[in-house]
Amino acid sequence: MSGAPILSAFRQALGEAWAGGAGALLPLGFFAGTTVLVPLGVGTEPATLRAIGPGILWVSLALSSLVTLERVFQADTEDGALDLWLQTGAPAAAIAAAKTFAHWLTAGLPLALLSPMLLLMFQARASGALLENMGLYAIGGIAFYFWGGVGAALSATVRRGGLLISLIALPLYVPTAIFGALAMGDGPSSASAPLFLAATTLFALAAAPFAMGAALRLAAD
Amino acid sequence: MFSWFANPHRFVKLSDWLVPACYVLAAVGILWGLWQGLWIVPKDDYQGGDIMRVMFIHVPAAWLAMASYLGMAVMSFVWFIWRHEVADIAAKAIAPLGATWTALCLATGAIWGKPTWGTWWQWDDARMMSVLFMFFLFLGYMALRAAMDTRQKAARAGAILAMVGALNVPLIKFSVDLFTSLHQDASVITAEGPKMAAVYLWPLLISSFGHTLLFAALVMTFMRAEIWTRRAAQLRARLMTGD
Amino acid sequence: MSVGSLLYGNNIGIMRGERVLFRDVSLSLSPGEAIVLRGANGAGKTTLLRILAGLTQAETGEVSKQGAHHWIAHREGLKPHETPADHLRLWARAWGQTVEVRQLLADMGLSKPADVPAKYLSAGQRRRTALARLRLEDRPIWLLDEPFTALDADGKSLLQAMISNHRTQGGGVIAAIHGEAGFEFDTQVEI
Amino acid sequence: MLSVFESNSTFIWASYAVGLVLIGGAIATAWFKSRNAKAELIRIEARIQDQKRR
Repeated sequence: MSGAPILSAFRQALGEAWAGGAGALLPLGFFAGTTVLVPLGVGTEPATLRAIGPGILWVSLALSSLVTLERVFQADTEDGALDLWLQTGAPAAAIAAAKTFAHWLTAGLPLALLSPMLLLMFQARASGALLENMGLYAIGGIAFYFWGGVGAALSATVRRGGLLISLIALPLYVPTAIFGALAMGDGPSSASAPLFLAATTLFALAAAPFAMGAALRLAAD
Repeated sequence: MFSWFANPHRFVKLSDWLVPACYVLAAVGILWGLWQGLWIVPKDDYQGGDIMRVMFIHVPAAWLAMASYLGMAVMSFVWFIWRHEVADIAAKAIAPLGATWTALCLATGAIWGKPTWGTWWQWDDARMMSVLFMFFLFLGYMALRAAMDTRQKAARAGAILAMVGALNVPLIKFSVDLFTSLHQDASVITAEGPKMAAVYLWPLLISSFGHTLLFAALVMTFMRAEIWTRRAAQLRARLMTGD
Repeated sequence: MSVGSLLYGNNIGIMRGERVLFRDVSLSLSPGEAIVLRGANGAGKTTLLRILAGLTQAETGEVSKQGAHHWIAHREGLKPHETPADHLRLWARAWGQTVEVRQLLADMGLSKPADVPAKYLSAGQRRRTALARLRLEDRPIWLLDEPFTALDADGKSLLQAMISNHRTQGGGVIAAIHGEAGFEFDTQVEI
Repeated sequence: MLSVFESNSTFIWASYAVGLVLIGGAIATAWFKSRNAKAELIRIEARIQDQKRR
């Protein structure tokens, strides 16, 4: 078996993400939109905003991953592409991982890149920490996308599966959200939290593809 | 050919006497624990006085919240590997009951928390938070099964999700622990532990045992109902095709 | 298993919910043979084909194949933004083939819409694009689900020619077809 | 008859009341479910017997 089918699945998912409507603009708009709604709800006190900003961004990142993942596998089951991918001889887990990674790249990573700007709007002080946070959002986003991908694959055949994905995936987002928030806080564990965050992401990368693969085989059944 | 029914049949036979026995023993255990907990044992002033009597329902519920999720995950695993029909029926039966005891654990925890910490919901308590996320896992499991159009698909999807959840529970627990260790100012009670006086330990153990037996009896009752429902659906399908 | 058969299915049975869709279906595909699956709507022709392809798990029985297979179904596997040329290039790459895509598109009568996204194509053009995959790689077994639907007269004769050419080269075809078969076949399997 | 507590008796009784409602609900659900399932099965079996006789 060669890696050609996996690479092709990755390439198709990239093309699909860019071609589907506005590409990365859609999740970016959602991310920015949900984020800027918060100061309107909780008030504009600079100290408050500075304290909650990083956490709000984690929540927005989680939500926008759910919104973008809803269609990933659903479209594949509807147009028959999933049947073709599952017959390439490549492991279903690898196909699923390639597609999910492509979606993180087109939707998750841009959100991380946008984060310094949003944090500045939340009264964060301009410093190198903003770039560190950008890295943390990028790493944590991978875990969000992979666990969210499990929810998306499991509900690929369910009509209006978006709510189901959220219910399934949100408990799995907890460790990432917690370590992410701790890493950006100034508590005693803010030094070790980034390592835990990275470990959580590695765990997601190792475990989630198998669940996604099994779920995709089920979706095609 | 399609001989999966052989095993459920054996289960129904076994549970014919096991279920009533469990109900009776469970009633004895729970009632004795209640009587001891509410009437007999003295209040513990180190634990905030009389309020510690909530323990005799809260601790069994907490134990069952954990044990039922583990049980569901094990059953899912057994089904996934060996495709043993009864294992799937068991996993399906555990989910709503596990959610019930998990909700009981959360509710009694909140009621215990109010007079003790002065708040219904203690965000800094790792155990409460972990149990809450487990409750969500149960809900997701049930919603996913309900969304699938055949029982075979529900079994496969449910098994995958239960196993994914089981993999994540330790991680969730660990992250919540780390999160809450930052906020030590809240005085979390440490009621559990072997150092507890025997007057409390025995009623606690007996009532936990009673709750466990009641849980088992209810799971088996749900399983019997599910087996009969599936059997009826099978016969109905046969009636329609005229076999 | 009979010697030299390309595909062999034994006692295949499947349930959907509590409904037995079909049971004890056996078939064997020899080189050069064409089998047509017959049955009323909902009898399980597509499901049987999916079991043979390895997509659906059967409750009973087993399937063994000598060699790779091609899969053509109702859902063509085309993405809305994909053009026929994109589609064939993608799958040629995924299967590790180097194919002159323009020539293939011309052979399939798809020169004109070669660079039109699939969402603007007619059903017949989409079907032709899917059928072009059969020519990306030589595979002994073709599994076709209603291959003639949506094709015009030209398309039908093109597919007939492809099938007979495939069979003279020792390939086998299993097609699920409702109504007029539309091509010469040897065996009919009722479900 | 009810046990008398020095403090927090509302909270204590409330927690056991919640337990009664939740567990009682579970028991009632189990009872109804199994009764209905059994009745349905018996009904179908009778119909099949009926059909065979004809």
